Amino acid sequence: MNETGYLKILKDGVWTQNTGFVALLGLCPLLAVSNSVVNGLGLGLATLLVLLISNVAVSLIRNLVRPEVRIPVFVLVIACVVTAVELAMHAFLPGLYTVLGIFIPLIVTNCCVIGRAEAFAFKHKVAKSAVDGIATGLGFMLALTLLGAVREVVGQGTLFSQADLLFGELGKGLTLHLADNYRGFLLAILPPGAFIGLGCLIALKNIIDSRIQHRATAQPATVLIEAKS
Amino acid sequence: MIAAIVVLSVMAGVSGLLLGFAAVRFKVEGDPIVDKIDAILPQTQCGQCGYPGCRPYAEAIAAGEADINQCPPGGENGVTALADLLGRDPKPLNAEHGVVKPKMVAVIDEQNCIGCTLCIQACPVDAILGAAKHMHTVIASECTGCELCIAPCPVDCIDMIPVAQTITTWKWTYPAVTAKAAA
Amino acid sequence: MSRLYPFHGGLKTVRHKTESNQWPIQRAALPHRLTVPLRQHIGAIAKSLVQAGDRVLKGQMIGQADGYISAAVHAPTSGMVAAVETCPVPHPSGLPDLCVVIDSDGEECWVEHQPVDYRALHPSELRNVLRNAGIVGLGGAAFPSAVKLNLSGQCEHLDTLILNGAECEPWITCDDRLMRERATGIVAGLQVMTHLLEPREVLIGIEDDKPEAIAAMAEACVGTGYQVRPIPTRYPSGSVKQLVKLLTGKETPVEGLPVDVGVQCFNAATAYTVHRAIDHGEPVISRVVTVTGHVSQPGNFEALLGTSFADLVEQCGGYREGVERLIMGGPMMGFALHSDEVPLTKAANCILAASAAELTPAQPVMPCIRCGACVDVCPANLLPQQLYWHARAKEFDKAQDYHLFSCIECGCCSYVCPSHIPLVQYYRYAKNEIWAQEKEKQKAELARQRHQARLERLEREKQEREAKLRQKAPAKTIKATKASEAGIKLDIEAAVAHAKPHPPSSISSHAEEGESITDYSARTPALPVEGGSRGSEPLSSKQDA
Amino acid sequence: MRFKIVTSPHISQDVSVGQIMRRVLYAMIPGIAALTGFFGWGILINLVIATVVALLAETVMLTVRGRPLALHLSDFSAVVTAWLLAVALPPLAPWWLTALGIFSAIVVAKHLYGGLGYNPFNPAMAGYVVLLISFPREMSTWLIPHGLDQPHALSFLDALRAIFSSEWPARFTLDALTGATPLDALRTQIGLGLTVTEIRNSPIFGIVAGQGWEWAALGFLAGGLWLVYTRTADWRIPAGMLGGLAIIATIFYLADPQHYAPPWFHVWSGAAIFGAFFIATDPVTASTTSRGRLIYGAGIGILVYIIRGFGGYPDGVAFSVLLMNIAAPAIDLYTQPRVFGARRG
Amino acid sequence: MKDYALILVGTILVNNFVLVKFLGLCPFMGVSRKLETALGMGLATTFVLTLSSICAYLSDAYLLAPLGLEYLRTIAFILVIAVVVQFTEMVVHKTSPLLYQVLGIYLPLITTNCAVLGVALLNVQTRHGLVESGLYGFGAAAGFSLVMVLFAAMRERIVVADVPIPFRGAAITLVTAGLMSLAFMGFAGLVRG
Amino acid sequence: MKKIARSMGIAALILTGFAVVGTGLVAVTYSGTKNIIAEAQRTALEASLNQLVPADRYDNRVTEDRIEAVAPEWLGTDQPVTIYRARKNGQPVALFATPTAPDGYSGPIQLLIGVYADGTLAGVRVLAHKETPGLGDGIEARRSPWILAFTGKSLTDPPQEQWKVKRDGGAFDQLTGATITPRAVVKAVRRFLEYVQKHQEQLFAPAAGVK
Ligand SMILES: Cc1cc2nc3c(=O)[nH]c(=O)nc-3n(C[C@H](O)[C@H](O)[C@H](O)COP(=O)(O)O)c2cc1C
Ligand SMILES: Cc1cc2nc3c(=O)[nH]c(=O)nc-3n(C[C@H](O)[C@H](O)[C@H](O)COP(=O)(O)O)c2cc1C
Ligand SMILES: Cc1cc2nc3c(=O)[nH]c(=O)nc-3n(C[C@H](O)[C@H](O)[C@H](O)COP(=O)(O)O)c2cc1C
Ligand SMILES: Cc1cc2nc3c(=O)[nH]c(=O)nc-3n(C[C@H](O)[C@H](O)[C@H](O)CO)c2cc1C
Ligand code: SF4
Ligand code: SF4
Ligand code: SF4
Ligand code: SF4
Ligand code: FES
Repeated sequence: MNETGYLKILKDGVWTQNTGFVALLGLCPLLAVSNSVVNGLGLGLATLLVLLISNVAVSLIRNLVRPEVRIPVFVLVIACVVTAVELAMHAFLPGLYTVLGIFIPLIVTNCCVIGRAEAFAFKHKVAKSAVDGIATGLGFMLALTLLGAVREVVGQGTLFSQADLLFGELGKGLTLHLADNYRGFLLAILPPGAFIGLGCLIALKNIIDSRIQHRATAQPATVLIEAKS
Repeated sequence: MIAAIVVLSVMAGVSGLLLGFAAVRFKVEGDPIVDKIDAILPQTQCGQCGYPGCRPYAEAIAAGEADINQCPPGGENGVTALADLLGRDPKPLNAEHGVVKPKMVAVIDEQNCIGCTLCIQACPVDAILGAAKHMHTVIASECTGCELCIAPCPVDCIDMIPVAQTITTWKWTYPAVTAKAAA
Repeated sequence: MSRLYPFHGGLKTVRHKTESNQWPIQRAALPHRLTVPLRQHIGAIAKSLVQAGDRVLKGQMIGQADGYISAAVHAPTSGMVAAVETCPVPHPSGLPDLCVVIDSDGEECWVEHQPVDYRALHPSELRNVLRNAGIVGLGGAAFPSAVKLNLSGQCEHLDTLILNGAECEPWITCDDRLMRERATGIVAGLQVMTHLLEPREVLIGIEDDKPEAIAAMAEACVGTGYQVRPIPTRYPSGSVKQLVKLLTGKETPVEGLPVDVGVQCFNAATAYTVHRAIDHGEPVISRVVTVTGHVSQPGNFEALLGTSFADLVEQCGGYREGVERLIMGGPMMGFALHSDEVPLTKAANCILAASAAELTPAQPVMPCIRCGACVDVCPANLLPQQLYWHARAKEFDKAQDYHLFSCIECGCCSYVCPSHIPLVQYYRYAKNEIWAQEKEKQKAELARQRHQARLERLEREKQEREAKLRQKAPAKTIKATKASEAGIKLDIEAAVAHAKPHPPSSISSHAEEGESITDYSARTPALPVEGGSRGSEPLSSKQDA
Repeated sequence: MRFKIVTSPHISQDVSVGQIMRRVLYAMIPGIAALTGFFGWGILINLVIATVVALLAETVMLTVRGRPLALHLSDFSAVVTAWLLAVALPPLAPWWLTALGIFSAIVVAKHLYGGLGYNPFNPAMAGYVVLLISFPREMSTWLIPHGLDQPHALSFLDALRAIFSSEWPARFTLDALTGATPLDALRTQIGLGLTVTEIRNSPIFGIVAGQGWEWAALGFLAGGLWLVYTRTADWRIPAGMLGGLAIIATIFYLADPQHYAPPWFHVWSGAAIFGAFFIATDPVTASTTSRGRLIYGAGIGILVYIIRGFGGYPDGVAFSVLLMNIAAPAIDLYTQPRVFGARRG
Repeated sequence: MKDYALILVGTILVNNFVLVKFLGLCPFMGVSRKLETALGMGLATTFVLTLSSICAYLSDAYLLAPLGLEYLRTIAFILVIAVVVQFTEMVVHKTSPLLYQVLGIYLPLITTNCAVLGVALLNVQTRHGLVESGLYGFGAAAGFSLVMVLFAAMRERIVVADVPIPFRGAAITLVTAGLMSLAFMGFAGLVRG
Repeated sequence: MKKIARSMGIAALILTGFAVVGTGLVAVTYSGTKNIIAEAQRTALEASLNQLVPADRYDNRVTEDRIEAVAPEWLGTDQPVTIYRARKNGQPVALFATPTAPDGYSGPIQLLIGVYADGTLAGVRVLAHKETPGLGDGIEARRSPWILAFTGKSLTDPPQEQWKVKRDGGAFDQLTGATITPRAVVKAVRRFLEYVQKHQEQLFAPAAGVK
């Protein structure tokens, strides 16, 4: 099995080392913005963009930077990228911009952005860094969207409400109402629901992982038994 | 636009000055963590961790090259202690590096020993006594049970035997087991 | 009445004293074979002075104290040494220990009695007499008494000498009977102790459910100035630190001993053995033991050390139907025995044959609900539930932060725990682990030093070799060292490779050698170990060290 | 002869967790009786629903986790949780509300942590708060106690129907049956600028506190005192809590008697007595040291007052208990008793 | 005076940064394994947060705002923060090795604590003055430290609880944080406005 | 010493370099998006105003025809409140403002109110509030139609003394289980209407009156 290279980076970023579920980085936006799918998707996209650009940028400049100013330079680069993205969102997705509020500039301190810059982009070539940025971003977006979906469904019984914020007029039709006169379980939308929801998703991931592992190890185990008998 | 660039470059410049100053004035000192890690390792010097001795393994851990669960002689307690020291989550021992075994000591079958001194050279803690062409003995109290003397012996006269339990080495066991038996 | 200073916690337990305290102490029959363990005390095992085939006289020393904290062992009767070998002994592990097995000749032929006038002897000589008489604490700990009778270096002047006649454990009545019947002997022994320790006052603490013993002791004390103090019946008032607090109001420091606050404490039976040793020249070869519980006729026996428990039970008319465990000591602190074919030792004050009726039925263990009942009863003022919590999680450091080592293992916490958690065992386990880890650390440190020394030696040798080579043939040097370096590297690599788990084939080849392995284990002597008991006597952790 | 090897002590007191829990249930009976007397069958129906759901949830979780069923079901802790939560719910709370609350309590707050003994948060109160913040409307529609302007009692069937199908008997309107609880009334009307005396002239107030409510409190006090007497609950927690509440209430009352209700009103109102003896005393989630329990109790009392007086909720027992649950481990850490023989000070 | 008290109560309890506002969660989850580390992190954060919110205020009020460069806030603030953090590290290192032992290792982690940038941005958003900015920063950090220390004490207990296997580790920690946040909702309404 | 200076210099240079490049890029983006943003903000504002007053009822740029008013007793806040005016052919049509209802259940409630020049309400919306979710938040248009009931009402319809919730004997419904929030909103709307009635002239004064 050859898992090195791009595929592994992708798998790590999206699943094995998922920032939201495993590394527990970037928790603030993850929890704060995931009260609906659309919010989650929006911030996820923005973060993905920032991650991609900043990873590429850091990878490009990695030979120019001295260790003592490494962090400030990264921070500076990321801050510039974020500001540009922020301005763009303000211009083209004003509704979403208002909803996400302070969490757009806070992408700067999203631990996973600087974390990837430090841990990956700084040590790898541009192409790999780009893939890593995309993978990490996708992973983060996955976490955001999943959590957003769970919270939205449980909390208000809808999916893709306010999709127009992201997709414009087109999005208005996207909203799904899952049950008529669903009373809504406010807890899911309120802060405690974010924590508990993420906790449950992580537990779910653990269960899936252990199933996978179980299946993987099940085979050799039977071989052993056969060998014995 | 010009104002923007000027303001930020000034700020960045000042920061740079400060940080450059800091970088030289406050160089990072040596890494005391290695000693702390080494103090936890059992000093069996057996090499099961994949490093030639405990200290190299300690250095590897400190450098982030080795995981904390590679030392079977240290057992579960060792891993927990390392995890505690390094602020990580404890994990089970990596079976690739062997499993926890009961404490053993080496014993040389004195009838068969040809006095080749190879085991003496292999023993990392000088626990074997003897001179060339004379029968060798293991000082049981110094032997760490690392098994490194077994392979070199040309006549296979060294055996590892479990340390026998006596009243003085006996320990109360973890109660869960007894509790279940009682229930 | 002078005042008492109650300690925190403690319990009113069931008593069960009347089963055995209604009859005088009986002399147990002389058995045919006596198995005398060489380790009946805290400290180093006694050195055997006899071999199989030797003839011994009653009272003859057969094991010599080995070091300061150790005690002599004597032949309980005259006869032939059948063997010096490991035999089952009363120990929670059920493991055997080195014993002298004596086949009695039935003649009870004494060595010469050598009573001494204690007033005439120098204190250190007097202590030697006691040491040679094998006197250890009979209150359960079996700590060599001579050590406790030596104040030098421990405290300037002793305020109080306490005679512990509390006997707070349920079922046990041996001290009760002894005090009733041999009060003058006890007081005589106390006088020897007083002579050695010169305390300002002597207090005798006896639980108030033993009015006869109190009366007898009070009578025997007339004219001595010793005061008998009835104390409330509350377990564990017999525990030395609690008794000291109760009688004097002084708290023994956490890691200290009563002497640190100017108090010393001895068991009543210990005082009696002192009297026998000094005034009659008899070493400790017998003791009074309570045999009680589910036996036909419970009672107290004065039995020779080495008599098997089975014999003693036989003399009580045997077990009644339904005995499920045999306990040495009381039900609160005693340990269950694996077999009754074990010899009586100095520390054995009670043999309790328990049936389901005497015990509370085993109940399933539930999680701790943090109810705090254990906190209320803990005489050491600990937080037993926290100790448990950390011991269970094997967080030994934290357990120590909660003063694990202040726990006297009295069992009060387990007694009241509604979740029926075997708390005390967790504490014993944790203490044992900590000691073992400590030992391992020391061993590791030693190994590190030796490894270091070896590396240095190798380095030195290499340099010397190089120097020599350089002198001899400068041209070859480089090659040679390279080769030798490579050799060393190869060695290490081979070793590392070897250390990796064996492939299955090599495992099977090891299995073939299985026989020879067992062969060896029989031949190898036990590893040298420092003296010291593990866990069975909590109070001694300092003395131990 | 083979002997059983068991470690010491070999004897023990004859108490069990199940017994302790059952005592709590017995102690609640007088209070529940009073509540039923004033609020009707709904209380009892809630109790039954809660018990059934709790046992069901407990069974499912134990089965999933592979734990011995009989052993843990017979510890009665789930029933205690169920009763405590049920009593705190409005009498005609729809069945799903009760079920959801119990689910949150037993599954999330208790079994995710390993079940009995391991939960850091009081399960009943966690369940209660989940409901309170998710369904504030349902949670604040309390019935008006009997004996006020409401001579007509809801029959058992009416109550059943109201709970299971949210249908109210046509005879009554919702508004006629329900009303603000005394604490709620006090809170909102002080907000309107009325004085305490004016407010307490309203018929919903009785001798010391709310009409009807005060008798329930008396019932719970009796049961609670019995719990303390049997040492099922540690006296320090209720003492600390009621003491803390009374002291802070006294301070404010003395400062401005027209704006702040008197201490006896606070102590006797809402869930203060009930909470002090039955909820704060949950041993699993409270502090376990002696001093810690006093502090823990006092903390709850003070928080209750703060939330009642200045916060957004009419009563704050549940929140205060949860907040002090958070602090309990830290309190324990800093209030360890002086070990026997340790130096003083 | 009352306003200042309200700011403190508001930031520490009602709008607790971690539990309600969702800022600074990564260190909250990452450094709360042990009580001592939580305490150290709390102290370090309190210091940096107070200082950096003042510095950020100053740079905004006297540099960016007059020049109409508000859109550069993020960049400017993060730069200020990075410098404050490093500068603090430097000063502490120089003046007190002891303090460095306690705080030193946490300082670098603070740059990426989004509470720091969050406070700076929120200060601007709510138009706080100098003193208010400092207080707001201090309150936020005090709230952060408070819940962090309590959380650490809880976690020490939870790690040894019999938690179902899928929930061991991060999952149960998050659930605990959730229940804490639930409890903190009790403070809602304490500070109006 | 020299080493320090060198290190400082290099660090400063690197940082400055990146700052110049980075800021340059951002500044470019900014100037590129500045107008779009302003435009987007304006459309957003207009969209929300148009919910109350249809766009074809006026022809001026409402977002630019505005004044600021400070009137704590009437508008419920110490802060200046922006008032937008809609005109057709220069004639006053309606005005919009964002007053506050200070006494909500858990804090102030920010409203958006539109009033026609004749004093009838074009509509009321809630911009920001902290009321209890599930209870007081019924005042949001997307949760319940309650707030729509204001449309078309004026100080005379219902009569002044009926400007209360039903429980207090007025004409407006309360929300089930929550009286306080609607009470606060009704009161704030009435106050604003009174304010408009009193200051009609100044409020509609032509753009010159912009403060
Ligand atoms: C819980 C507990 C209870 C004890 N009860 C007694 C007792 O009742 N009588 C007694 O003599 N020693 C008792 N001991 C032992 C004493 O603490 C102490 O070791 C003994 O009195 C010292 O005297 P010795 O050296 O002569 O044995 C008890 C110890 C513990 C830990
Ligand atoms: C005896 C008793 C009296 C109560 N009195 C009131 C009350 O006066 N006002 C109120 O809002 N709730 C009252 N309740 C309900 C409790 O205050 C509340 O529902 C719950 O027990 C505690 O939750 P809380 O403190 O978060 O509101 C009462 C409950 C009981 C058991
Ligand atoms: C937790 C909680 C939150 C509440 N939130 C609100 C609210 O946001 N708005 C409101 O008007 N009433 C709220 N109330 C209800 C008020 O306290 C009060 O009972 C109600 O306004 C009285 O109205 P009623 O006469 O319709 O019952 C809340 C009550 C509780 C218990
Ligand atoms: C005195 C006492 C009070 C209790 N109070 C509560 C309570 O408030 N809430 C609860 O869920 N369980 C309570 N229990 C039951 C039990 O402790 C609880 O279910 C555990 O928290 C579950 O682990 C109580 C038990 C006792 C003995
Ligand atoms: S496995 Fe452990 S004992 Fe062996 S050398 Fe490595 S660290 Fe030392
Ligand atoms: S004697 Fe053998 S097993 Fe023992 S330490 Fe030396 S090399 Fe290792
Ligand atoms: S008595 Fe048992 S259940 Fe109660 S706190 Fe102690 S250990 Fe826990
Ligand atoms: S056994 Fe230890 S912890 Fe338990 S009550 Fe006795 S002294 Fe306290
Ligand atoms: S994202 Fe906020 S601290 Fe990491």
